[in-house]
Amino acid sequence: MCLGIPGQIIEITDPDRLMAMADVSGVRREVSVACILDGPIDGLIGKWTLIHVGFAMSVIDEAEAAATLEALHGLGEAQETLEQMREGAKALEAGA
Amino acid sequence: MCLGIPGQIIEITDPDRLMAMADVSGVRREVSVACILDGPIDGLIGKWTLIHVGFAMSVIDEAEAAATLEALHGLGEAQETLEQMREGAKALEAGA
Amino acid sequence: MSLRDKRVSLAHGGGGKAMRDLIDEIFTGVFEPDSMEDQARLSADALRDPGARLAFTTDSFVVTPVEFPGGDIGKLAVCGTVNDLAVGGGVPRWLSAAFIIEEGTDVDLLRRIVATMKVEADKAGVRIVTGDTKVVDRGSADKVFVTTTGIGIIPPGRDIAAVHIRPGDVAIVNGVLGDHGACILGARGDLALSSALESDCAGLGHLMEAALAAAPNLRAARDCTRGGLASALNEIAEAAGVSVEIDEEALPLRDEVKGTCEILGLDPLYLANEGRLVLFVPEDEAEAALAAMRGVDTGAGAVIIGRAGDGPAGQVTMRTLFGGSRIVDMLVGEQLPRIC
Amino acid sequence: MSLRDKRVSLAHGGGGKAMRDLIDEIFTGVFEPDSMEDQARLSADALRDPGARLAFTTDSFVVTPVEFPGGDIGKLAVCGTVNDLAVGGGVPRWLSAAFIIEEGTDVDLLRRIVATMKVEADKAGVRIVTGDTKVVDRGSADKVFVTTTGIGIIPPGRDIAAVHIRPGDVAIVNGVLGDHGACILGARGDLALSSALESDCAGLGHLMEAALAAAPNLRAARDCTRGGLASALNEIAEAAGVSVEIDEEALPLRDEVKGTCEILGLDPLYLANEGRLVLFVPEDEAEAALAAMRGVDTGAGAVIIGRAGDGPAGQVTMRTLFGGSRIVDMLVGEQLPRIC
Amino acid sequence: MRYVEEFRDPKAAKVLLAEIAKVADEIGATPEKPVHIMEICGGHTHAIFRYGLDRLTHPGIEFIHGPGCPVCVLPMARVDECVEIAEQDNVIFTTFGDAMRVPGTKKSLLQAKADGADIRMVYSPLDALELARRHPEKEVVFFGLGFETTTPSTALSIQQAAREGLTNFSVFCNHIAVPPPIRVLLSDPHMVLDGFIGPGHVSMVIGIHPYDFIAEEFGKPIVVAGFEPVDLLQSVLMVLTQIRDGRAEVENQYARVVPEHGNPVSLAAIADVYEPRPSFAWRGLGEIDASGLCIRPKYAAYDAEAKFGIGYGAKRARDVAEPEGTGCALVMTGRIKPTGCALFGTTCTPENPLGALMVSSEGVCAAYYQYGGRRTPDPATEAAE
Amino acid sequence: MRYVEEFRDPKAAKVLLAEIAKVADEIGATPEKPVHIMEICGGHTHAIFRYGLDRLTHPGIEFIHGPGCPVCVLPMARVDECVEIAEQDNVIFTTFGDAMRVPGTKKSLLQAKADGADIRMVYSPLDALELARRHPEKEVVFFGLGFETTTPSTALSIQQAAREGLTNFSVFCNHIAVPPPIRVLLSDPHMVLDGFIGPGHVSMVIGIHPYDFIAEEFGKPIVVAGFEPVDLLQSVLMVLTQIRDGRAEVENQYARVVPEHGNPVSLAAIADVYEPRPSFAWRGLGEIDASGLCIRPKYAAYDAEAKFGIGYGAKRARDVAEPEGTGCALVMTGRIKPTGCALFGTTCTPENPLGALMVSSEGVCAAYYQYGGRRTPDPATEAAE
Ligand code: SF4
Ligand code: SF4
Ligand SMILES: [Mg+2]
Ligand SMILES: [Mg+2]
Ligand SMILES: [Mg+2]
Ligand SMILES: [Mg+2]
Ligand SMILES: [Mg+2]
Ligand SMILES: [Mg+2]
Ligand SMILES: [Mg+2]
Ligand SMILES: [Mg+2]
Ligand SMILES: [Mg+2]
Ligand SMILES: [Mg+2]
Repeated sequence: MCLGIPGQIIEITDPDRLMAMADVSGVRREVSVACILDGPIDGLIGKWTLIHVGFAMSVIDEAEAAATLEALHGLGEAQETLEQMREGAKALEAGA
Repeated sequence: MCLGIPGQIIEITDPDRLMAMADVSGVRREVSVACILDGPIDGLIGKWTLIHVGFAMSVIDEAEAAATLEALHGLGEAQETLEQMREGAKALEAGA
Repeated sequence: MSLRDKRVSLAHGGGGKAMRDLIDEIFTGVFEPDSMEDQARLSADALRDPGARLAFTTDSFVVTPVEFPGGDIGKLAVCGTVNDLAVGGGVPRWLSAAFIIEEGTDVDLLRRIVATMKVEADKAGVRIVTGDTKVVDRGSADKVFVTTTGIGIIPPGRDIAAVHIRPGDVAIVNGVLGDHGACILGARGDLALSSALESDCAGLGHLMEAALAAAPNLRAARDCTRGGLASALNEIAEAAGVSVEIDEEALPLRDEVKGTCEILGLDPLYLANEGRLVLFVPEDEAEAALAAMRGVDTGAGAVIIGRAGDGPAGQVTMRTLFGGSRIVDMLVGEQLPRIC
Repeated sequence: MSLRDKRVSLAHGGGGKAMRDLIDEIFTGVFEPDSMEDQARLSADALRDPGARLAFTTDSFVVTPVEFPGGDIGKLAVCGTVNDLAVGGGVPRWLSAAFIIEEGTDVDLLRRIVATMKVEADKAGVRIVTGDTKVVDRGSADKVFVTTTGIGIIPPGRDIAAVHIRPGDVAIVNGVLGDHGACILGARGDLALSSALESDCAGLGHLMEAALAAAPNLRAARDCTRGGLASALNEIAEAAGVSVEIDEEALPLRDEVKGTCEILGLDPLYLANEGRLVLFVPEDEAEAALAAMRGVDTGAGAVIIGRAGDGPAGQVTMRTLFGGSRIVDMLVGEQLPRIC
Repeated sequence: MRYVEEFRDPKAAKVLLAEIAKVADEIGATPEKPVHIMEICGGHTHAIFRYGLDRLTHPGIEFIHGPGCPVCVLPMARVDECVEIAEQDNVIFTTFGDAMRVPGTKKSLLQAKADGADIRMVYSPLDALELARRHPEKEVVFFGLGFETTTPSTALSIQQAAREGLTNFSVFCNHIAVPPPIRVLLSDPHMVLDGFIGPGHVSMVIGIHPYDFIAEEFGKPIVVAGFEPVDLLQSVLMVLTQIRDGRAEVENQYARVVPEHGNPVSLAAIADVYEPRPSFAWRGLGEIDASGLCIRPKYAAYDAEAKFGIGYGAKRARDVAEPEGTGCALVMTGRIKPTGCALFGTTCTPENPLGALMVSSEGVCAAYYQYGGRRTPDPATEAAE
Repeated sequence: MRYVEEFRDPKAAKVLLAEIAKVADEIGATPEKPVHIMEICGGHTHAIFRYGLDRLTHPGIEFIHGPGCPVCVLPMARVDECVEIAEQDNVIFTTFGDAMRVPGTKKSLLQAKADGADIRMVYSPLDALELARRHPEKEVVFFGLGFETTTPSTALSIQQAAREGLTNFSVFCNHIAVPPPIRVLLSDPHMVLDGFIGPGHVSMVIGIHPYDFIAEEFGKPIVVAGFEPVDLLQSVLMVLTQIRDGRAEVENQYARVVPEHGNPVSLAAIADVYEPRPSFAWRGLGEIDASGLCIRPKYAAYDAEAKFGIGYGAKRARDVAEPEGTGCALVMTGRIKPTGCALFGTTCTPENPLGALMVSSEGVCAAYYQYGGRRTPDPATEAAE
C-alpha cells in the first residue's frame, strides 16, 4: 500500500480544510496538506511533496535528494576511473 | 375516463383482499371485486363484469343485454318487412 | 474453459483476458467469424454481376424483457435486420452483431441469446461474421442491447421501392397483427396482464423471395415493426405519393390482441410486430403472391388488407366495420395505456 | 422545424411522428441516406474487380463521458470503425450508425455528436448511409451509445494479416500512447484529476494507405484500442505465431500520461488509444514506411518500437530502460486504479 | 355472449342508421337546421370517431362533443403540481398513461420523467398500492384523475391502504363530477343543445337519476349509453325519438351495465373517502362550484396535497392563464367545430397541444385531427357542413 | 528536480549493478549459496519485476518477497464482510481499486458490484468523504485498507467527518502494521533472510526506528528504501555492504522523503483515531498479535464494524479456511519460489487466484506470472536458479 509519487504544490485551494492543488507531470489533483503543514499554508506553494491517496505525506528534502544522487555520482566516477585504469592496464598488457 | 370492458371472472385469487382473475378475450388480469360482491365471493365465478382500471364495477345483466339486442332485432325485422313490402309494391307497379 | 463467472462483470469488457474468455466461449464458437482479425473479409463474387447492389441496414434492439414468449432479443436482432434487408429486395448474406452488456448480466442468458441468434441466422441463410462486446456499469444499460447490421445482395434488375406503387395496387400482410407488441406488454409484468400470446418474431427473407418469384412486379414491402401496420402504411404512402385504404374487416387480429387493446385502450394498428410485413403488388399479381406467401410458413396467414388509391398522397384511411371511414394517422409519440 | 423538445423522451422512440421529427432533424439532414427505405442500396462497382473483397466490422461505443477533450462519442464511433476497416487493408467506404439514446438526453448533445460524425466521416472519405435510433428509459442507458458498422473494399491482391509477420519485422506506432485512456480517466471526474490531455481519437485510413504505398509488403496492423498497445501486441503475436520485443525507451509517452499512470498505479501500455495503431513491416521497408507515415498528420509521431522475434509464439516482452526484460502480458480484467 | 362483438354488429348498425334517418326526417332535421346532440363523455367521442359514426348518421344530426374527458379539462396548474410532487427525491409518482403527455406550464409528466423524475404508468391504482408495498422506503403517489367512474377505484385503494396500515401511499386527488359542468353548459345563453348522450360508465357508479335535472329543469332528453357503436346509435335513436315525441326523460340504453341507482359499494366508498371541494378549475370552462372532490380529513394521511403541502390543500390552484387564442371553450359549448378554431392543426397539434381538447386522444380536437376531421372531409360530411 | 527521472537513470543503475556485483563477490554470494534479501513491501516487489531488477542483479542475490501487500494478506472472511456491508440497501461502498478483484469465499467486490451492490472505486478516502457529503441519504462506507502509509489518510478523514458532523460516513478498518509480521518471519526457525529492504513509505509515517528490533534483536541489516529502481539498487548495495562489513543497522536510503522520526501529524492522527486490536488475521500467515488497528470507541460513530455489527466489532472474523494446497506461506517465508508452488499458473492464476499472493498485482505470484517468471526464463536467471 505504498504507491507514493512526487508532486508539486501549486495552489492552496481551501485553507480551512487544508486542501491544495498538486501537480504531477502536468496532471493536477487536489490533496490534503494536513500532514505537512508547518507554518503558514501559503508557504507550501512550490514545494515538492510525496503524495499518497490524496494526501501530501512528506515534503521532499531537496538537499537529501541531491546528496543521494551525489553519492551515486561519486560511485560512478570511481568506477570510471577504475575502468580507465583497467583499460589502461589492458592496453599496457596488449602493448607489452 | 370511461374505458370499461366486459371480462369474465374465472377464479378467486385472494378472498381476503377481494381479488379475482378476470379474462378478457384470453387476456387475464387480477381485479378487485369489492364493488360487485353480493353474497359469497365464489358465486362470482363465471360472471361477466364490466372492468375499469382493475376493478370489476358492475355485473353485466344478461337479460338486459338480450333485451337490448332483441329490440334491435325487432327493428331489423320491421325494416325488412317494410323493405319487402316496398319491393313488392315496386314489382306490382313494374308489372302493371 | 476458463470462463468461470456466472455473471458478466466490468472485467469482461476491459480488453484483457477476461474479455477474450467471454468472447471465445460465448460468441466465437457459435458465430465462427472468419479469422482472428477484427473485421470480416468477404468474398465479393456475388457482386460481380453488373447491376447487383449491396443492401446495408442496421438496427439496435433494446427490448424489455430480454426474453419473452416466442423469442428473445437475439432472435429479434437477427430477424429484424434480415427483414430490413429482405423487404428492400436484398438477399440477406452477412450480419454483424454488437453487444452492449450490463454488468451483472447472467452469462447463461448471453449463451441463450447467442444460441437463438445462431438458429435464426441459419434459418435465414445468413452468417454472423463479425461482432463486438462492450460491458457497461450496472444501471447503464438494461441487461443486453444488441445491434445487428446486415449486408444483402440485391440481384441485378430488382428494384423494390415505395415509389413504384400505383393506385390500385393491392396491400397484403402475411399474418395476424400485433402479437409481438401485445406479448411484450404482457411480458413486462408491470401491467399484470397474462395471456397465451407469443411474439410473431420471424425472419422473412424466404417469404419475400417466394412473393417475388410469384409476383415479379412486386412494388414495395415494409416490415411492420415499431409503430405497427399504421406507421408502415403511412411511411409507404408518403414515400409512394399515393393514398392507401385498408379494410377493418380484413385485418387479421387474434382475440388476445383485441383483448389487450380493449383493456389498455390501445389501437392494434399501432402495435409492434417483428415477423409481419405489408407488401404491395399489382392487382393482377395479387392472387399469385398470396398463394406463394401462404406456401411459406411465415406467410400462412397472408391476406389482402387494402389497396393503394389516388386520394391525397400519404393519406391512409380505414373503412370501418360499419362502412364508415377514418384516417389512420401516424402516432404522435408512443402508444400509452389509456383508461379513458 | 417540428422538434421543439430540448430533451429526448420515450415519445421519440415510439415509431411515430415524434421519432420521425427527431430523425429528420438530427440525423437525416446530416447523414443524407440514399432514400426513404430503411436500408441503403449501394453500388457495387468497386467490387467488380476480380479479387476485391468486402471488409465488414462493427463496434459499439459506450464511452463515459460522452464528450471529452479532443472528441466525443460520435468521433470515436466513426474513427473506431474506420480504423478497424483500415488496419485490415480495407478502404473505408460506408458506415451505418445506430443510436441508443437514454430518455432525458439533451437534443443538442445529439446534434453535436452527429455533427462530429459528419466531420469525421468526411475526413475519412466514408458515407454514413443508414442508421437507427432507439430511446430507452432513463437509467437504462448512459446518455448515448453509438454502434457503427463499416464496409470497406479490400483491393485485389491486398492481404494484410498477422499471419504474414516474420521474425525480424519491425513494429511501428504512429504516435504517443495512452492519451485517450488517460484523458478519459480524467474527464470522468470521479478521480478528480485534471490535465491538458486530449484524446488521440483520429481516423487512420489515409495513414494506412500512405504506409501501404510506401511499404507494399506491410504485414499487418492493429489499432491499439481497449487494452492498449499491450493487448494489440499480444493478439498480433499470438495470431502471427511470433514473439515480439519492444523497447521501453522507444515508447512515446507524454508527461501527463506518465503522471496519470504514476498517480493511479497504471501501466501506460494498457491505456486505451483511439487514434493509434501498431503495424509490422519487413525491416527493409521500415524506413520508407516511417517516412510515409510521418508525412500524414496522424502519423507525425511515428516511431519504431520493436520487432518480431523467433521467441515463444505469442510472447511479448519489453526491454526495460535498465536493460532488463519483462513480459508484457495481456491484462486480466481491466486496469483498476491502484494505490499500492 | 361476450358483450362486445354483439354490439359492434354492422347489420344492427345498418338497421339503426336507417331508423335514425327516418326519425330525423320526421322531425325535420337538416344540415342547415340540425339536431344538436351532445355526447358528454370523451369515451363516446372517441368511439364516434373510431367507427366513423358522425359520417354515417343522417346529415341533420350534429354531434357536439362534451367536456367529459378528465385529461382535457385538467388545468395546467394541476399538471405543474404533479410535476412538483413527482420531482421530489423520494417519490414514485404513478399515473394512468393518459396523463403522461398533458402539458403543464413548464413540462408534461413525460418530460419530467425524461428529466429524471421516477414516474410510472400503471393500469390501476391497485398497481400503485402494490408498488407502495414493495417500496416501503419510497413515497408512492397515485395521480387520482377521473370522473365518478374512476373515483371509486381510488377511494377503495385508500381504504385498502388504511386497512393495511401503509404509510407511504397517497393520492393526488383530481376527481371531478360530470353533472356540474352540464349544468354550466345548459345555463349558457348560447346553448344550442337538443339532447344528450349520457356517460354510461359514470352512471354505472352513480345511476341515472343525477341527470334528472337535465330533463326536469332544462327540458332536454338524455339517454345513458354504452360505448359500442350499436349502443351509441341506439341511444341517438332514443334521443331523436324523445324529441319527436316531445318527451324529455332520462332513459337508460345501457341497462345491462347501469343499475338505475348505481353501485352502492362504490358510492359508499366515495362518500367515506371524499368530500366536495367548494369549487374546482376546469381547463376551458373555469372554476365550477362543487365540481371536484378532495380527500376527507380522516384520510389526510393518504392525501398527497396534505402530505406535500401542494395545490388546493395548501393554497388555491395557481392562476395559470390558458394560452391565448384557444377556441376550446367555444368548441366545448358547441359554438364552433374544432376546425373552426384558428389554431387547429397549425400551432395546436397533438404533438404540441396548446388547447385542452388537443391533449388527450379523447379530446375532440385530437380526435378530429387523428381521425381525419382536418384533411379532405368525406364527401358526405362535406355536403352536410 | 522532479524526483522521478533522476532515480530511474539507467546510467546510475549500471554503476550500482557493478558495485553490487563487486560487493556480492566480496562476500562470496553465489547462486548456490545466495544472499537472501527480503523486500518487505509489495511496492518494491512490483518495482523489482517491472524494471527486471531481479534479472539484472548479481546471480548470488536472491530476492525474497515479503508480506507487504495489504491486499494479498487480507483474509477472505474480511472480503466477505465487505460484501456483506456493500450489499446493504442504503450503502455506497467505496474502495481503492486494488481491492476490487480480491476473492472472498463467495464473491469479490467486483462480482458484488456486478450483482448490484453500489461499490465505487475512489482514489482517496477524501473522495469517499465527498460522496458522503453529496449523498446525505446514503451510508457511505470506506474500505480502510493498508499499512501505516495509508492509515493516516483514513484517520484524518474520520477526524474531518467528525469536525463536519457527518453522520453517514464510516470506515471499515483493516489497517495493519508492518513490524509485527516481520517479527513473526524472523522468529521462524526456517528463516533464511540475510537482510531487509524496508518499506520507505511506511517509514515516511512511522520513521525508521520501529525497525530497530530487526538490527538489535535479530542482528539483520535493514535499509529503508525508495521505490525508484535506483533507490532499490542503492539499498541492495547498502544491505550488502552492511553484510560485508559485519554491521546490522537501520539505514535510511530514502532520506529525501523519510524523516528519521516519521511524520508527527500522521502519527498523532493515528493515535487519536485508532488503537491496536489484540490480534488480526493475515492471509497465509494466520493471526498475529497486535498487528491490526481498530477505531477507538470515541469514534465509534465512524466505525463500520460497530455501525453494521459486522466483523471484529461484533464477533471475531469468521474462520475461513484458505483453499487447500496453497503454497503462499512457504513463498512468503522465502522457502519456495512461486514457481515452486504446485498450483502456480495452473489452478492459481491472476484470472482465478486461489492463493493470497496471486490476488493483487503487487502479490509476488501475480508479479511472477505477469512479468514472466512462468514462461521461458531469462537465460541469465535460468542459470542462476
Ligand atoms: S385546436 Fe387547440 S386551441 Fe383550438 S379548440 Fe382545439 S384544443 Fe382548443
Ligand atoms: S501460486 Fe497461488 S497458491 Fe501458490 S503460492 Fe502463489 S498465490 Fe499461493
Ligand atoms: Mg505495499
Ligand atoms: Mg370519458
Ligand atoms: Mg434499420
Ligand atoms: Mg428494422
Ligand atoms: Mg424496417
Ligand atoms: Mg470490437
Ligand atoms: Mg469490431
Ligand atoms: Mg474497434
Ligand atoms: Mg480494432
Ligand atoms: Mg430502425
